[in-house]
Amino acid sequence: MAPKLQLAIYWAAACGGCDVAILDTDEKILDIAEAADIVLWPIAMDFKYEDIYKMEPGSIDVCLFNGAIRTSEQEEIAKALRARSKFMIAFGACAAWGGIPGLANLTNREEIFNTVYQETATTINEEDIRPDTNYPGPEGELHLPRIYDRVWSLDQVVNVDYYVPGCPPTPETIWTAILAIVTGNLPPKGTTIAGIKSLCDTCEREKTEKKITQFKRPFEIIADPKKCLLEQGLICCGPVTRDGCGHRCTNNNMPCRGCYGPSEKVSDQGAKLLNAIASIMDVKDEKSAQELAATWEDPAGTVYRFSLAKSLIYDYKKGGE
Amino acid sequence: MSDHKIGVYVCHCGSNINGVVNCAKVTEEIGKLGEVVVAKDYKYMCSDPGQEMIKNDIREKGLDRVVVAACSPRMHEPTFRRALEGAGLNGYLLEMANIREHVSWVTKDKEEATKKALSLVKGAVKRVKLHEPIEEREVPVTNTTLVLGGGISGIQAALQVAEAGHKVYLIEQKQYIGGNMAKFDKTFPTLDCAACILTPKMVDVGQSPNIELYTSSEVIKVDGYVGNFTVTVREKPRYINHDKCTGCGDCASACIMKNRIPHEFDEGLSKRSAAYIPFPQAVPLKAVIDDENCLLLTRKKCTLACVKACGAKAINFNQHETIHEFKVGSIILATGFDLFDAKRSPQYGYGKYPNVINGLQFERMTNASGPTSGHITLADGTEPKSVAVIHCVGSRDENYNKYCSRVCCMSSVKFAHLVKDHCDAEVYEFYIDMRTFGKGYEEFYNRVQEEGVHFIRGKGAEVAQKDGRLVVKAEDTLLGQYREIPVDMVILNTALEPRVDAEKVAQTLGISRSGDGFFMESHIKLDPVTTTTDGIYLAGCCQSPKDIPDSVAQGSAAAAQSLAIIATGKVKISPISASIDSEQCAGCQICIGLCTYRAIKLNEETLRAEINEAVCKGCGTCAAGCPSGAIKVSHFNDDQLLAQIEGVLA
Amino acid sequence: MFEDFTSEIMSYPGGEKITACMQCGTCTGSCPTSHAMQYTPRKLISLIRANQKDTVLKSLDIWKCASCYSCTTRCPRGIKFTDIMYILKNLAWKEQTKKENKDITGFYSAFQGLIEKRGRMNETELIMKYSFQTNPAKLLEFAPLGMKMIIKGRAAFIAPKVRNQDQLQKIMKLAQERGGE
Amino acid sequence: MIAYQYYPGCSLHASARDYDESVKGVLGCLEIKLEEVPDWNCCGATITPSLNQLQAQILPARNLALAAENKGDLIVPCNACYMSLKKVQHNMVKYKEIREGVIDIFSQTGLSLTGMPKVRHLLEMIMEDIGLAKVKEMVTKTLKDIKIVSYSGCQLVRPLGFDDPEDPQALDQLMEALGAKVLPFSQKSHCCGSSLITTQPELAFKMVDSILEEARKVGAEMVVVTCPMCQLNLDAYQGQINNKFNRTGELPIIYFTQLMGLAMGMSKSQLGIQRGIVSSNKALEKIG
Repeated sequence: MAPKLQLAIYWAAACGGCDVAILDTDEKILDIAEAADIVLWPIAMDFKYEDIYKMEPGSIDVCLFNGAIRTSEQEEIAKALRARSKFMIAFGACAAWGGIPGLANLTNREEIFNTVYQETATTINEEDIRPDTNYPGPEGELHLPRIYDRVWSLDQVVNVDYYVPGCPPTPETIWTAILAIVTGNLPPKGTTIAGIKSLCDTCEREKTEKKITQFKRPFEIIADPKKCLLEQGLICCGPVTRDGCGHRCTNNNMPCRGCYGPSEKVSDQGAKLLNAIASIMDVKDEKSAQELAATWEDPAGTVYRFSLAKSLIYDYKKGGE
Repeated sequence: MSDHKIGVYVCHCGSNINGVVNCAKVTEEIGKLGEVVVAKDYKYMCSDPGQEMIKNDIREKGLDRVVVAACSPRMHEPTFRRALEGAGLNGYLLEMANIREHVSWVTKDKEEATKKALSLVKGAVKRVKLHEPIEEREVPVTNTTLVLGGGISGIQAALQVAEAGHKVYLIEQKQYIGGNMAKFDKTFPTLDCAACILTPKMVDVGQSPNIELYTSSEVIKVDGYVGNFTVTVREKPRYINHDKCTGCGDCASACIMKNRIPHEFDEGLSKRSAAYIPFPQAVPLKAVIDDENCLLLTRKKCTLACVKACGAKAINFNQHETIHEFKVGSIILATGFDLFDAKRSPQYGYGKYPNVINGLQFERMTNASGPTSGHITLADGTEPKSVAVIHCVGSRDENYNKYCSRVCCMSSVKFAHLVKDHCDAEVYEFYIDMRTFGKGYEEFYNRVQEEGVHFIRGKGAEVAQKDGRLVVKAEDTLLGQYREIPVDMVILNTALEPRVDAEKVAQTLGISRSGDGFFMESHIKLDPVTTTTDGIYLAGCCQSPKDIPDSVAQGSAAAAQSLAIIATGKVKISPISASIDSEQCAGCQICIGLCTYRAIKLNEETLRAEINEAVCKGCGTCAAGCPSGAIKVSHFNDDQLLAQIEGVLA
Repeated sequence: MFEDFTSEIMSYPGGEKITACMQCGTCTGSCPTSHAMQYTPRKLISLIRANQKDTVLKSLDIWKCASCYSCTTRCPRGIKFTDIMYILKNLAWKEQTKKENKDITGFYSAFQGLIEKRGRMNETELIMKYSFQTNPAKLLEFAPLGMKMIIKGRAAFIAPKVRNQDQLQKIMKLAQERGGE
Repeated sequence: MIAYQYYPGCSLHASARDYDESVKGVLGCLEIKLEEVPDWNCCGATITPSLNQLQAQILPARNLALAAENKGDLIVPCNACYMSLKKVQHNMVKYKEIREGVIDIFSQTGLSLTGMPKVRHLLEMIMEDIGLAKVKEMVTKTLKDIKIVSYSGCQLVRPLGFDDPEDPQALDQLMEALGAKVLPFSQKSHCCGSSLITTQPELAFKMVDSILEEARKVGAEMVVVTCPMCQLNLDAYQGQINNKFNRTGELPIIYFTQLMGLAMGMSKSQLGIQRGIVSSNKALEKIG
């Protein structure tokens, strides 16, 4: 039997759902444990940063990195893991395109701090104290990670070999990825391990020529389970989103939220969807267009729910600071 | 990546570009870029020597890509494409950077302009590397023509095409042809009677074997492209059997709505019945039943006096609208104009004071077969002793239309003459500038001055009523004094405006309108007859206000364009089109509704969208809308555009 | 400072479009007082264009504008002539050519004086002040009307004023200084 | 109850007390609360703009600064004040030098122009917010075809007004809703001469006369106005003007709010109707 796979799992700016998703592979987790030695998994086992720095370059076979990069600490660890891993995998929507934390790019650090440390109704902060990277504590100067002005996807900070999409990736997707790695059946570098075309391709709802006359939010209507959700006024991200999730949302009569990221030929998921929706709005003139558009709650958060950090205007490599 | 050999040519356009942009510097900087093997600037790149320079470089230096930084590609892209082809290179391996309209004409700061020009050229260089050779397509031409609008210019165009032996479909919205000219009495400057010169042409239209006339009809859909249009026309019912109707007018006399409906042809100065003959010289000279006022059609209740009166048994209330479909090679648009509604300028009292009328109403009044049998009369039936003519109502005015309506000065002078001629009243013309630019026009103005008309240089500012008379308030600017001139009648010479349905027509035909709302020509000076859509031509006032001689000339010019296509037998159509990668298409059908040209259909078997490339115009709407990135437009694909942006930002 | 009078007018808000004038006279024809003007609105534009600043600013005609804005709304070239009239009066005030038309401008200074002092207007006081500044005999002309107004309870005798007079006076002074730059 | 801020302007505290009384009466009936802008000052009318452009912005701007940001639109009953306040807002947007000048001066005196309220004429508010249907509902005593001409004056409709500058419609519609017979009138938005009546009466008298003369000729029993300046010129000077031009027939000049109040059942004295120099008694006999 081949030597066991050295596997690292790390968690940056994310909710933790990706880690849970790995556990969600149920009994297959045992197969994973069988096939791999887990050398790093902070959520499940105790590790120190020194443990990482002690590892030799190439000593990790695969690093499943979930979460986006928004602090100096996360960047540092990502770089350290990259240097020691044969394969770096952006695991989940946050690592792949910034995910939900990426929506922070709609504003900036200053604004976020204002909200968090000053403006919320439950905050009392009369001295207006803000997090500082250096703090002269009684035990000496303390250092805290710095929060960046914007959120970065993993591949904007380090080179990434494969992408495993999803918020979180489905157990099937995870298992497919792991199987590919363990068996050595690796696709070309840069591949996203999921479908190629958009979700609509395998969606069985009935599709016709589209016109949106009214925008609806999922709680407002009970959608016809047979008909295309977009045609019913629900913003379904299916047309721009990569296939492979198994239609979990649409099968339950909920519109696709886009967590599998852009399909193969789409460079900017949000812009593409925005364009598509704007094109099928049933309006006569500028005024009625504005009126209809005004009824759409949070368009930016809808079309870029998972991919703002990788939208065309934000997609560039992070330089050194 | 394979290395390209790119030639960059920066045009000075005389001083048009070089006066602002430092062309030498742009050339020098761009020459430093990788893969640019030659960079040159020249005074007139579009001239013969300029083009020769490019051709020689292609041959001698083996260029495989060319960038020309000059004017708008609308102007000279075809010129330079031909130059490339002349040297054996595919014309689409060219990219133009517009450093005239986009830079020198709109930027004052020379340094900024030079910087911007350089950025645009860099973008073009980066982009041209990704260009691919494309072959133009040739398609055969249908040798029929559709003329939309039966006014004087449409009639002229239709007759000329028909005389050349080709079939014409003439579509008119009203129940008769002749347009506005049919309402006139005399025409300037020769004072020919309008009917005398127009009626024979109208009769010719009716009799020509090559002209199929559809009145009460409108175009509802246009599919296809130059040489191969399919036009759908809706013909409204007239409730009269044309084959039987003799135009005798017995139905009109019998109709119980007689003298109750304002007559459009008389601009509301007379009343008609619900069944009526539009006017005595109408072509076709057939009765029509107006479905908005006919009691039977509106209230289902009538004595049917018309049916009883009609000896020819021509009335048929069971008529329905008919849809016709025509295959034509080209379309001539001659939809004419609307008159500015003087009620929009309440200060002139139109609609409030009965003796304030507009120009067309005056025309009807002086027309021998008009509502007053050619007499100029006030509302009380008497003759006016003094008449004011106010120029530029709704024209040359930022509040309404900025343009000059071009015909009003001359028609005002004609009105003055007719007043003098008919009732010898005093006439006061309130004008800003007298514009009498045509052949014989100034002479006519001179003649009318000698007839004793008072020309007051100053725009009529207001019309008031004082002691039962109208008073025109204005400054006599040559005198330098405010004046109030009492008159019996005021004629408001109102602006010619784009027709109220111009936008709808523009959308149906896929053509543009200029800022003033009239249909837009390809080039205001050098191509005033063609539109930016191949195979669609303009004639008459739908392009801009014009008088009869100019409308006729443009009608003939449009006919010549149409005949030229027919004579060649085939047309080149743009090879730029969209294509669908069926591997990527998810069948979501967003694109189908987006295509203005109806070029996309769903393949029912594969459930993938498919584009008919012959119909596709390459507009790119579908590519922008396609959420899965399956649609690409050749020559304008994402990679090319992103490369261009990258170049500009570099 | 300015090349000519036209560019000076154009430098003030509202004066921008003066060079677009096509001398059609719509302004004069629409003006309710132009019949009494030596220099009609159109002519004033001509005079400005001809750089005849002195003639324009000394003219009584600029004080005949009733601010009805008819010329402005009707001008086919979008010239805001009422605003230009205000600019001309401002300049006449600043350059002291107002003295040419003292009888009329006295009213303006009376009004302005009251406002600068108290911030609110009292018609009775205004008329008295105006008359004393120009020709006290005017009071006699106004007297019968004044009596009627008093009887109908439409004349106020207690001079109204704003509470924060310091603030008002300060902003007016600052504006005055700034305008004088 | 809808709340608005109120800028009465100087006249309504003096020569146009009748207007003020009727405004408050009518709006009370309509259950509309008016809160007077604290410590407001004169808008400068047409006088200050004639002398100093920046001062002409400062005066109305101070009122806008004193008005509250979120206590409703600023309602102005006087045409001249309405125009002055609206114009300064317009100028602040359009002209950088004015915007900077005003902000700079205000910053030195603790005034701030953030969140200016929307400026609206009283007639505009009644037409748009209350609406004719509601007005009709409130009519308890129709005006019984009393013949009137409606005279909007200039600055309600020009240059930034809310109605057609040549042929305003709002006042006609409101009067018809009250049951008055509105006669055609070409002088609706002609000028009353405003302050020229003091400085150059020969000019203003002619202007007022042509308004009154046409009103008489079309058979009006009253002239309805929306502005204290128009009212003053047409009412207080009417005797002198009629003498000068040898006219006979006195025409009462009445505020639109006074007619509204009457139609809504209020008494003449509540509405200050007795304060007109030309008595309205005869013209109002019809409606008792």
